Formats: sequence, structure tokens, C-alpha cells
Amino acid sequence: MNGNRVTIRLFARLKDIVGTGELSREASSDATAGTVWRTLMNEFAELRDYETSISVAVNEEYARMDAPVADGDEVAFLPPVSGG
Amino acid sequence: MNGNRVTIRLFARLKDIVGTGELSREASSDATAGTVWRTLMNEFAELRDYETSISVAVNEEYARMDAPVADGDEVAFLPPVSGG
Amino acid sequence: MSDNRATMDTAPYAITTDPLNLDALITAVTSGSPDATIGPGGITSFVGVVRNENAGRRVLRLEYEGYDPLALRAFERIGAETADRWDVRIALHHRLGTLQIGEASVMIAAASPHRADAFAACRYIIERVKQIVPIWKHEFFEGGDVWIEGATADPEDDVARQDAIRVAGLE
Amino acid sequence: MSDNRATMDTAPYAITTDPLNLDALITAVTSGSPDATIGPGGITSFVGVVRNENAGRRVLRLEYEGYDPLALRAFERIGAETADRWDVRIALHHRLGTLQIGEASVMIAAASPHRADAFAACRYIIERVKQIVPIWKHEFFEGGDVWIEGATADPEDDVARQDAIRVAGLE
Repeated sequence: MNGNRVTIRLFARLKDIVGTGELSREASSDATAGTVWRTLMNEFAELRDYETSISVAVNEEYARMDAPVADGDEVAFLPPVSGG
Repeated sequence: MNGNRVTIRLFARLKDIVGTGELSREASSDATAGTVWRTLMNEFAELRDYETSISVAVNEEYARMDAPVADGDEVAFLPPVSGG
Repeated sequence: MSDNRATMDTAPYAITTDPLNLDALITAVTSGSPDATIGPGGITSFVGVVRNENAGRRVLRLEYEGYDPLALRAFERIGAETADRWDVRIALHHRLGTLQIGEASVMIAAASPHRADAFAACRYIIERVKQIVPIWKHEFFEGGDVWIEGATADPEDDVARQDAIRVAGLE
Repeated sequence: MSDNRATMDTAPYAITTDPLNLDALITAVTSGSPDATIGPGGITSFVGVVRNENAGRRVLRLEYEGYDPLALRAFERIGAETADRWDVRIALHHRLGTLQIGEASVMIAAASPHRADAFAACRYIIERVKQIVPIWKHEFFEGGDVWIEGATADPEDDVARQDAIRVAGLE
């Protein structure tokens, strides 16, 4: 099969941990935002700090971790915010 | 005796009632702010509307109605305020 | 608000017939103070503008009159009350004379390391201005005119002061 | 605050690397709306500035990063929440990039016929910005740097929203 590919966006300390703010990964056809996140945590152990605090957006909309992701989607992982 | 004279300052509707914002009146040697006010009420009956709501300042400081007034003092009568 | 004649009076307290300028107040509460170990983190402001409606009347303009020297002392008193309670620097400017709809009659700014203090102080100040500052508005509306009379101007009235503290709330 | 390069973006919501301009926000909440039967009587504003101290650290500068499209949607969400509760027009601008001590990172303005609404809305908005907008500050202090992490960015978290309503208080 041709694997689906998703674009992953990372911010703040997540970006420092992974070394880039944007990367591309394959995702299975039944992948969810959570699947993508767990794959990334396996690759970058320091991300485990965010296991309970991470938020996710799919295609620039807030989403839940069980939201499905499709080929070409942008999946953004957001650490706790500190604007203002 | 040479009567003491005080300068009376009036504001807002008090000024309209009396027809001027500043006038001069004689005051007895034992006069208080209250004496001056009652003299004025006798002269301008409409001022009685303010009998319970009037505030007074002597020489640009808030004062009580029983504050003594001396020759040359400025006695200001202040209706309820509405700044802001 | 964007009147080109706006003055730049950066005094903390001012009473003027000139148009008010919010930048001047913000400068007043943020500039200088090199000895401050913790600088401001939040600045709140309040601008009171002449509204086109009051008590069902269509307002045309307001004419503000004040007893200037006593009003400035009332400003200083409000400033002292505020400093007793919150960690803020404040500025308070009031305009007198004829004001058209939408023009600013009063401006307040409060700067603090803590935003809660800045909000509470700003709210407290406008309540106190309306309670104790000897300034009066003469309202010209469609069909007539009236002197507006609000609060009895007794700065020692602790009930009024406690009410302002309550409205400032939260702290 | 008096940066000459200040832009004049009178949009209600903005995210920009340019210096912010409070006059632009005040214009945004007061201009136009000829159909308003009751114009504004009070305008509140909040300006957040980079403080020289945080948690005992001497701060040198902040670098703000944001997820712009989602942050703008969060602004719109906050605007809708505010309009549901108070009779206000609001503006909300946030700056990104490198900010020096004393520079403004966020500005909020709220105009209402009633000052209580303007104060409550302004306070609510800054609380919500800190709760749900995907913007992060990278703090550079004497001796190191750290990403500041505050609230989990869940706009559906009703506990957080109720907390902001409580802090806005008074209503």
C-alpha cells in the first residue's frame, strides 16, 4: 500500500526536543492523532514529559487524540500555553 | 465693628439658582460654614433643595458645616457631584 | 480619540479643557522609576466617553464644570487610597468644558507588576471619581438641559469608600 | 509604548511581529457602528508588558512563538464567549518574536455603554488568552533560558472557563 503521510507541527519545547518544528511521517490508514503522538514519543523519549498535558490540533482546529488523521493532514502538538 | 467678609463659591445648579458662581457676604465673627449657608438659603429659597445633600469646602479643603469661617475665607458649596 | 490637538501631559493628575491623551497617561505610569526592582507587567486603563444617551434622553453634548483646586486634591486623595491598597502606579486626567458625543471626559491608567492589582485599582479609581471629585456635568439633550447630580461629595464617607472597594472586587 | 514604528492595525484580532499600538485597538472598538442606538460610555484596556523579573529570575528578553492560524481562531472564540456574556465591542492583538523589557506583548480593548461590562470583559479576555491561545514564551534570563509552560490549551475545558468568569467577577 501507499502509506498515508501527515505533516507534524511542533512548538516551543517540543520543537527543541525534536530539533525541528515541522516533520513528515507515515501514518496507517486507521491512524488517529494519538497514534501519531505515540509514534513520536517512541522516537523522542523526552516527549513523555507531555503525555498528560499535550493538546492536539488537526488541520488548524483543536481535536481530540482519538480524531482520525488522513493523508496530507497537518497534526499539531501543543504544549501548555503561556501567551499574554 | 468691621464685619468679616467671606467669598462664596457656587457650582453647577447652585450657580444657576443664585445667578453667579462667586459672591461676597458679611459674616459675623462667630460665623461657621453653616451660618453662611443658612444665610444664603434665606436669600435664595430654591437652595433648600440641597439642605441635606450639600457639601462644603473652606479655603479649598473639605470642611464640616460647623467649621468656623474668618475674614477673607473662601467658602465653597458643592452640590452632589457627577464627574467621570 | 485621535484628536491631533491632543496634549501630552504626563503628570499623574491633571484637569484640563484640552482633549485627553491616553498615551500621556500610559507614559506617566510606566516611565522612569529606575529603582523599581520589579517593573510593570500589566497596565490597565479606563476611558470615559460622552454617551449619546442618558436615562432615555438623546444627549447632544455635555458641559463639565469643576472646582479645580479641590478636584486635584481629591485626585491626590484617591491616589493615596489606591496606593494603600494595591501595588500600582496610577494616572488620572479629567477634562472640563464642552464635550461632544464620543469625546473622552476622563482617563485613568494603572500599572502594576500584577494584573489583578492594575484592574482593581483602575476600577476603584473611577468609582471614587464619581463619588468624591467636585466636578459636575451639565447635560444638553434634545428638548432641554439638566445638571446631573450624583453622589454627595463627602470624602470621609466610609460607606461610599467601602462600596468602591467592593466594586473593585476580587482582592 | 511610544515606538514610532507602531502600526495602526484596526482589525479586532491581530497577531503580528510589529510593535502593538493601543490607539489602533481603541479605534477598533469605537469607530463606525452608526446603527448603535447607545454608543460606548466606557472603554477599558489591558496592556501586558515584558517584566524584568519572573519567579526570582532577572529576565533579559522574551521570544514569543505562536501557532498563528489556531491562535486567531482562539481569539475569535474568546470574542464570541465575551459577546455572549457582556454588551461590549472588543479588540485583541498579540505580538510574536523577540520582545525587550517594557515592550507590550498583548493589548486588549473593550468598549461598552456600561463600564462594569467593559471591565469584566477586559479581565475575562486576558485570563482566556493565558488559558487557551497557542502562544508560548521563551524566557531568556541571567544564566539561562526556559520555555514557559502555563495552562493546557483545551478550549473545551469548562472548569478553566468558569474560573475566568469568576476572576472577571462582579457579574
